[in-house]
Amino acid sequence: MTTDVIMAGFGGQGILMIGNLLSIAAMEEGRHVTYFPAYGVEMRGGTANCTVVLSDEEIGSPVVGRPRACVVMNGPSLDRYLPAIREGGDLVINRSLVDPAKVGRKDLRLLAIPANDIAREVVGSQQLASMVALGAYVQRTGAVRMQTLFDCLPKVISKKYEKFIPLNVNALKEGESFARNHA
Amino acid sequence: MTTDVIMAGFGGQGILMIGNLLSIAAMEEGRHVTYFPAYGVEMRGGTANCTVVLSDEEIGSPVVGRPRACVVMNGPSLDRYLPAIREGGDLVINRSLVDPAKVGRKDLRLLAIPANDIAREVVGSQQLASMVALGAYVQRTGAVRMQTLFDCLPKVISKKYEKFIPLNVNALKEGESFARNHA
Amino acid sequence: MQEAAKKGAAAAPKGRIEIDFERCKACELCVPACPKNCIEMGRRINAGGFAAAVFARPEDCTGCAICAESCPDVCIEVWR
Amino acid sequence: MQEAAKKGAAAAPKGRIEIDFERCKACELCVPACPKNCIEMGRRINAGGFAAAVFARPEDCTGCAICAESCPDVCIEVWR
Amino acid sequence: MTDRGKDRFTKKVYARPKSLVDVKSHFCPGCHHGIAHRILAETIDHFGLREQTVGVACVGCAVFLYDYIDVDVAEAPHGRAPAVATGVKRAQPDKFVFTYQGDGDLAAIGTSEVIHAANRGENITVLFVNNTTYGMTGGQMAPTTMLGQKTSTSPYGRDFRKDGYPIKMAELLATLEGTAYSARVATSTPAQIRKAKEAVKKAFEMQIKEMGFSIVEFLSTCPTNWGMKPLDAQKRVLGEMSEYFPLGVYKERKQADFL
Amino acid sequence: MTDRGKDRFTKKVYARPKSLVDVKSHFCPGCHHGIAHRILAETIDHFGLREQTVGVACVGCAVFLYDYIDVDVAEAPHGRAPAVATGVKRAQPDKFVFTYQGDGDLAAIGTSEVIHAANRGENITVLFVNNTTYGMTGGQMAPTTMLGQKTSTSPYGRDFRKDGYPIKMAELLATLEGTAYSARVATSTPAQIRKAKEAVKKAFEMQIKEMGFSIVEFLSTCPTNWGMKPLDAQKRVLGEMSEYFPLGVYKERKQADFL
Amino acid sequence: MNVAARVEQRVFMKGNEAICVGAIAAGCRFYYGYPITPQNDIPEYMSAHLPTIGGTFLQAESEVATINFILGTSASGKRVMTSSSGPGISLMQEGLSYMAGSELPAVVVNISRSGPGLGGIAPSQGDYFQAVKCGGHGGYRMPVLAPHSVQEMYSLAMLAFDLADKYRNPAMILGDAIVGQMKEPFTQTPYVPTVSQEKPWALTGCAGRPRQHVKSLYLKDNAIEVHNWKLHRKYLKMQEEEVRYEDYHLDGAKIAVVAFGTAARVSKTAIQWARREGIAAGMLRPITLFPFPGAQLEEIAKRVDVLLVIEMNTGQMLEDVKASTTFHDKIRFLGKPCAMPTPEEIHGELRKLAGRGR
Amino acid sequence: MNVAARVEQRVFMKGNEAICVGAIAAGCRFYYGYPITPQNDIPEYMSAHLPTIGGTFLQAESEVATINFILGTSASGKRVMTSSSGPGISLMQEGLSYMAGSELPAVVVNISRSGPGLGGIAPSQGDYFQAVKCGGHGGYRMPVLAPHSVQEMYSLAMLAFDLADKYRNPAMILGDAIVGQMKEPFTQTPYVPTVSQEKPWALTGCAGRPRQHVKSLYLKDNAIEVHNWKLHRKYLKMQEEEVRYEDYHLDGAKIAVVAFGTAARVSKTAIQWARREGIAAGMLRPITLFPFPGAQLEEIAKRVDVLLVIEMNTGQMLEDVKASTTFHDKIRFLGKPCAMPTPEEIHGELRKLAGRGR
Ligand SMILES: Cc1ncc(C[n+]2csc(CCOP(=O)(O)OP(=O)(O)O)c2C)c(N)n1
Ligand SMILES: Cc1ncc(C[n+]2csc(CCOP(=O)(O)OP(=O)(O)O)c2C)c(N)n1
Ligand code: SF4
Ligand code: SF4
Ligand code: SF4
Ligand code: SF4
Ligand code: SF4
Ligand code: SF4
Ligand SMILES: [Mg+2]
Ligand SMILES: [Mg+2]
Repeated sequence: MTTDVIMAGFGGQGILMIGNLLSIAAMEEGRHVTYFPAYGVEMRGGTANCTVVLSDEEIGSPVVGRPRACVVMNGPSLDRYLPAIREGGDLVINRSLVDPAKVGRKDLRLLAIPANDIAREVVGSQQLASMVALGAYVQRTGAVRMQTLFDCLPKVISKKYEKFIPLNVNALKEGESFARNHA
Repeated sequence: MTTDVIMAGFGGQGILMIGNLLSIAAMEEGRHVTYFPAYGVEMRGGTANCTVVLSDEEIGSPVVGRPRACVVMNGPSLDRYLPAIREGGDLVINRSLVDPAKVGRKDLRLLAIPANDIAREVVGSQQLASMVALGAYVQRTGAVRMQTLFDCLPKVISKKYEKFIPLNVNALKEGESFARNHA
Repeated sequence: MQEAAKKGAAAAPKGRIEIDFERCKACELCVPACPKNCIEMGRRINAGGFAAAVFARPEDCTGCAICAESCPDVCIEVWR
Repeated sequence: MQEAAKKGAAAAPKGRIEIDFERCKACELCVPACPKNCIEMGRRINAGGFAAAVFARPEDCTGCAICAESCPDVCIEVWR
Repeated sequence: MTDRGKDRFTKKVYARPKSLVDVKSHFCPGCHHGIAHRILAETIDHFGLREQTVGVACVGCAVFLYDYIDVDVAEAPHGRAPAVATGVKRAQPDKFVFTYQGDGDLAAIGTSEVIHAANRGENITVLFVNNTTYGMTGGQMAPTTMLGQKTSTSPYGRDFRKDGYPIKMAELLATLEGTAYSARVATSTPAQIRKAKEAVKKAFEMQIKEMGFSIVEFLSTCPTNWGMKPLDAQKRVLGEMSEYFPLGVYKERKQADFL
Repeated sequence: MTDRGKDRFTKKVYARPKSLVDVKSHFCPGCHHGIAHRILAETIDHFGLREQTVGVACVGCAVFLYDYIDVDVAEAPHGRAPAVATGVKRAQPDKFVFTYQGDGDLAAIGTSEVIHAANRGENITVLFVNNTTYGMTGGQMAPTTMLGQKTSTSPYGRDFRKDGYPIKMAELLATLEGTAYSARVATSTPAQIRKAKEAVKKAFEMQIKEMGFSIVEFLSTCPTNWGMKPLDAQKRVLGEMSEYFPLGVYKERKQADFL
Repeated sequence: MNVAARVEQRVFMKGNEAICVGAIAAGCRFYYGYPITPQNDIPEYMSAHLPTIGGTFLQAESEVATINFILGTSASGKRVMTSSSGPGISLMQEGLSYMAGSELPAVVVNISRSGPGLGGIAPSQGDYFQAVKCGGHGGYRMPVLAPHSVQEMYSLAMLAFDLADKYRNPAMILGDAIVGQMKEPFTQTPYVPTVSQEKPWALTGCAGRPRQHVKSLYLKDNAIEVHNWKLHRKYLKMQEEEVRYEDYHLDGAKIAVVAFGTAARVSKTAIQWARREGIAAGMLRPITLFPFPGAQLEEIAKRVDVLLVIEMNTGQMLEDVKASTTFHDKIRFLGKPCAMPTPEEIHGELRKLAGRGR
Repeated sequence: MNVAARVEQRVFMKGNEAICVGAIAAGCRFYYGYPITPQNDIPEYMSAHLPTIGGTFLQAESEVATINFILGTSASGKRVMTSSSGPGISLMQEGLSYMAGSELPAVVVNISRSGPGLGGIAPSQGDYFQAVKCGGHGGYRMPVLAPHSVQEMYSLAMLAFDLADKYRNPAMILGDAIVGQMKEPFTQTPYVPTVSQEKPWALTGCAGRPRQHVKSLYLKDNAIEVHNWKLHRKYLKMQEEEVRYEDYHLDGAKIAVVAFGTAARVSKTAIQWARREGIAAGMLRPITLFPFPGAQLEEIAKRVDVLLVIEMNTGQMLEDVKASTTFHDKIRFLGKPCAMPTPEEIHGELRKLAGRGR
């Protein structure tokens, strides 16, 4: 089984962090995985995105022209990636910042999750919106096991911020349960 | 007919000047000619040399490994070029500075001319030793016509030194007559 | 706002600025630059993701253009 | 020469130099360098084509080594 | 704001300079490159030079100069803008020729080119934006990085025993005979911005009067790579940066006949 | 000279320095490169550094350094000796590392490398031989060529309006924080030669004491390309050259702790 | 070793960082460089890690200075590395030629980007000629290694140091933005040296031995000709001993893709797809671009119907393929300058060549 | 025109100077350069002559600066030239890549010498790869002209300017120390322009038109890919329209020498000698090294028994010969790195190949 996802949003939303987490989880599950971040001269504080490919076989391209799924955390990213998603693919959008009405495409499996709101109001930290979205994405696609994500958190969170691990677990869980409830 | 000559001596002896003169004369006689000077990092005030090839056909190499003739104006140049001269070739040495006893090779057509002495005592200018040697070489080999050499002098002597042309003609003639007398 | 409008009516503003909402990158440099403290950071987020600056106290504006001179993104136009 | 020798005999030289004939490039720098004017340019030409300097007036030499210090080709050795 | 108010004020006292193309910039929030660009455009307008100007862009965050300044522009390889400008000026001495360069560009890889352009008294104008780091490539140490400053390639802070000292280009270039004008300015307060404009005008004048090489060094900010809010970045300029890199005019030729 | 005389003097008061290989040099008659080489060798001997030294040769008439100085030597690309020396010194801080460079090498193509080595306070020593021309390649104009000087590429004489000014490297490098020692000397009189030796010693000491970058600029001659007799070339050094390039010590760090 | 243990050792890293890990494992303690996208992770990693293990990181003022720092440290007998991308590598050409001429080892990494000129930072294989034909003057050669995974970024870094020392010659790793910027798990296999690192030629001060020098100038008589033949013999030896390539499903293949680095990586997916459809596709993946696996290519050319050369440029390795085989009529080319081919494109091409409808 | 008149027009000059005469005839009024043996006659000639005709000679502080002066003057729409040799040409590689990427014309002369590194000043053809494969990054190409006589130093200089302008691309003249330093008579044929020199793209200030720029950065979307294909089409056009070569006694030849520049020059003598002995030898002399006369070579390869490639290096053009023909088994190589082959050597080789005793 091979799947892939592009995750995109503003810089600072933690996009690269969730891409890393997903990748490491897949690795821990013994699978092949590649992670490819945007790099270079784009304006800082502008946009950030990464591509993760998961597979049971050796992976060819770590870059994907037509992704099977997208996690979209802000408006500009929707404009950019919406047309690219494969027919019938998964699209998770952050409804707190992205207007679901703009999606248009009817062939996609859309999940509009108010990630910022959940993060702020339920989890207790606006910073964790992306983590919420990742939880939702993973519930949707079964890309990895939730438990593996939890287990891998220490590998992407530096010692200094260790104490926030439980909060991150919560964020993942909230995203997961939102997705389950909006299947 | 193709012939070639290497001319060599101390820097300042006018080696390149006689090479040029010979070449231009050949050109004026409608023949093919190439002239190749030593260039680059050798010590200034050290040695100077050039190779002239004259032919009725298109000339290949302007550089010659085994010259048909050499005009040698100083000691070190004899050491360097003596072994290279083709069997039976022509060697003109400046006896004022080069000891004929050092030539050794019996197969060569040697002409030992006291070029400095002739230049100083007969022509009246030590500077013209090379011109004397050129006159001797040309007489020996018939590489070009003497008259052409005379005619071409203005092309190698700058306007400023025009007045010395007659002196140069004399030097060539003295060399020629020495060679004729020592055939 | 109403209060501000009143105040403005009292001491008539000498100038006016306009901040380009979409171009503003919310760097905040104009805020302390204004000697009259007319500018504040807003809440509304533009397409670039920035909560742009707003002309919060127009009534005090002198049209001195210092804000405009300070804006690295040339978002501010000034009238007098 | 004879005269010089006599003079040398009179005021005994304090030093002596040797000029490497083959290495000398006849640049003449040592000539004015010698405070005692002991060195002159020679006539004999070495293999390099140079008319090397010669220790012409040994009788005046003080062995001060200034000539040696001035020679770019390190041709001069000095004894005292 | 009421509509009434809007109508009352009809005289535009501040508008985008004519030579500044009306597009959004790619610079990060609070980056002073934007201010330097605007001053440049204003000065081109001031002297009416737009149609006689050839600019030379560097490689760095300011590489897109040609998208912003409405003049002919050549893109130089990293650090070589003064050499490219030399080629332009020698071919077209009647054109106004400037370069716009960052500190990595001018003070590191381009050291030789700027020094020799200055030494030749090349009649060009250099705007030099010193933000103590390589902005475009992600905040590496530059020759102008302050002692102790942490960057992505000096993670333990710049150490003079290993990396040497922040180099003072305005001072260095002022020592060269061919330099007609060398000044250091900043753009962190309205007053500084005014002075910066004056300096740029002076630099332009030097070229117009054929006095030789002119340079204005801007102490600038890189909030993104300094990891600072724009306002804090400005404070850094006002504080430690201008302490080490003193603002001022280091050379100003008075007479056209400069020898 | 009598044989008797020969025997009388047994103390050799001047002999070839130990570190100077006993071969004939390729330099032209009267070229002061020979004097600089000898001073270098004497100073290596003086400090007993022969076996702990790595030299870096430039490209220029002094490229054959390794044939003359009896130490390990690396050959650098033209102008890059200070960069090569940096690589050597960083790898072997316990070695004595020097470069020997001409003015084309150091003040033209190698400008950036020498400035940044100085600015880093790189603990190396540079001997810089300024003969106002590219000797090895046949006497072209160098950045140090004097105004009005005719060379093979300035056949009408160097003109400041076109070619700029002779660059003063000793002064320029002295302005950099990382420079511990910068001096200009000449070797045209016995007194100057003595002073030159002192300066080279000082420069060596700086490195030995880990004070940072040290440089000694030699005003030298190139009789061949100047088209002058050696003695006239010396006079040129004593005259117009040292007028424009004043001899002296431009910087001398006093304390080892240099900040 | 059981699977669990193997999984344990896998680390998840950027290709750029894996090079650093490999270099450090191979004993590299000196790194000099100058920033340029997309390889900045390398100097950043080295600046953080080398000082903690007694190594030296120094940022140079330019790539010209960099390669000469490298020259100096290499001449001192130390393992040393630099990295850059297109424009910076161009500036190193003179220095590389000097190092080859002076027979100095070092590892130079090119994480290439788009060109020519400033170009862009999109991945590209446009620097093939520069790397493989050697862009400096004088016609020297160097081993060029082309990793196609993070694992190879690690392992080929170690190999590069050994090759450099074995031949006293610079060795190049030619990556691209993709393989440099991507992360994937890799196994940190231990470094097993294959050459002695003794360097009696190094300039360490002439205590107890005659002075020696490192130089590339050979002026006397025909010394430079002799030197050139000596170097040439080294290059011939590389061709005999160092050819490395991957045979990917070539057994029975009728279509052989020839591709390296990222282009090869992407091709693997397309070949998997094609194989599933019964298309006999395979790939010869040169791992060493110099020495080029020309003899292997000629062998394969005999057996297949088509050699499909795929490059992220407009055709450079293509010339080496032509020079290696006389089956020019079997050669096809798919070029994607400054852009990655997709598996779909390559798959489409394979189908077409196999006579299948698209 | 009678013979006397023709002789009248012949001038006796160094090859290096003939290039200058050709350049000036072609309207070149800007020259920048940095000294290096064996091409110093070029800057020396230009510094003496350009100022007298309103032109500009400027000596740069380095070759890196030089190529960027060139870039600026070319961007200004002027014909401009530089010259150097190996090490200096290496330092120009970044700038050349920028010029190719920015589509700027200029003429760059390499009077090559021995390498690698400082090498020596003996003549060599070791820079073939650098010139023909282009040593800078990004895979651009440029016309490379290989004169073998002073006459061609003159005429190819003029041609180089036209090619540069026709393609908005740098053009290179690859000479060597021999053809640069030797003097021989040549005829100063008049310059007849083959292209318009109008340059509407030049940066002359934007009076009366929108601003324009000269750049090589293409960041957005796939702009750099599009740009690369555009450049590639230019290179294809060069290959279609610009191939130049000399057919020297190929008619009926059984042995075809393939050589350029000085190696070809020397070969002519050997071929004359061989012909006199009834050996059917001839030569294909590429005048353009890029575009390479590959199609012509393949034609000849069909007819002859042997292709004898002769180069003053250890085998570089040899690879282009192999890539151009499928008759690999007919190829033989005679290499003289950093040294000229003598007519005797080549003659001996021809005799051997013809089955004659030596
Ligand atoms: C030869 C070369 N080396 C390196 C780079 C990569 N590079 C691009 S911009 C830049 C530095 C920019 O820093 P600076 O000049 O200070 O400008 P800033 O972005 O800070 O304004 C570098 C190193 C390049 N393009 N070319
Ligand atoms: C990159 C490069 N450019 C040019 C040269 C040619 N070159 C050799 S020596 C030299 C100049 C030497 O002049 P200088 O440094 O002043 O030394 P000098 O011979 O005068 O002592 C030059 C330009 C070269 N070898 N390499
Ligand atoms: S114009 Fe002056 S007073 Fe008005 S907002 Fe701007 S800075 Fe404030
Ligand atoms: S200075 Fe400009 S960009 Fe910054 S907050 Fe104010 S208006 Fe917005
Ligand atoms: S040692 Fe002194 S006195 Fe004697 S020759 Fe030399 S300089 Fe003259
Ligand atoms: S200084 Fe030396 S080389 Fe010169 S003349 Fe005197 S001894 Fe000879
Ligand atoms: S990276 Fe720094 S210099 Fe570049 S635009 Fe952003 S803030 Fe400005
Ligand atoms: S050319 Fe000049 S610098 Fe070189 S050795 Fe001769 S005199 Fe000395
Ligand atoms: Mg910067
Ligand atoms: Mg010099």
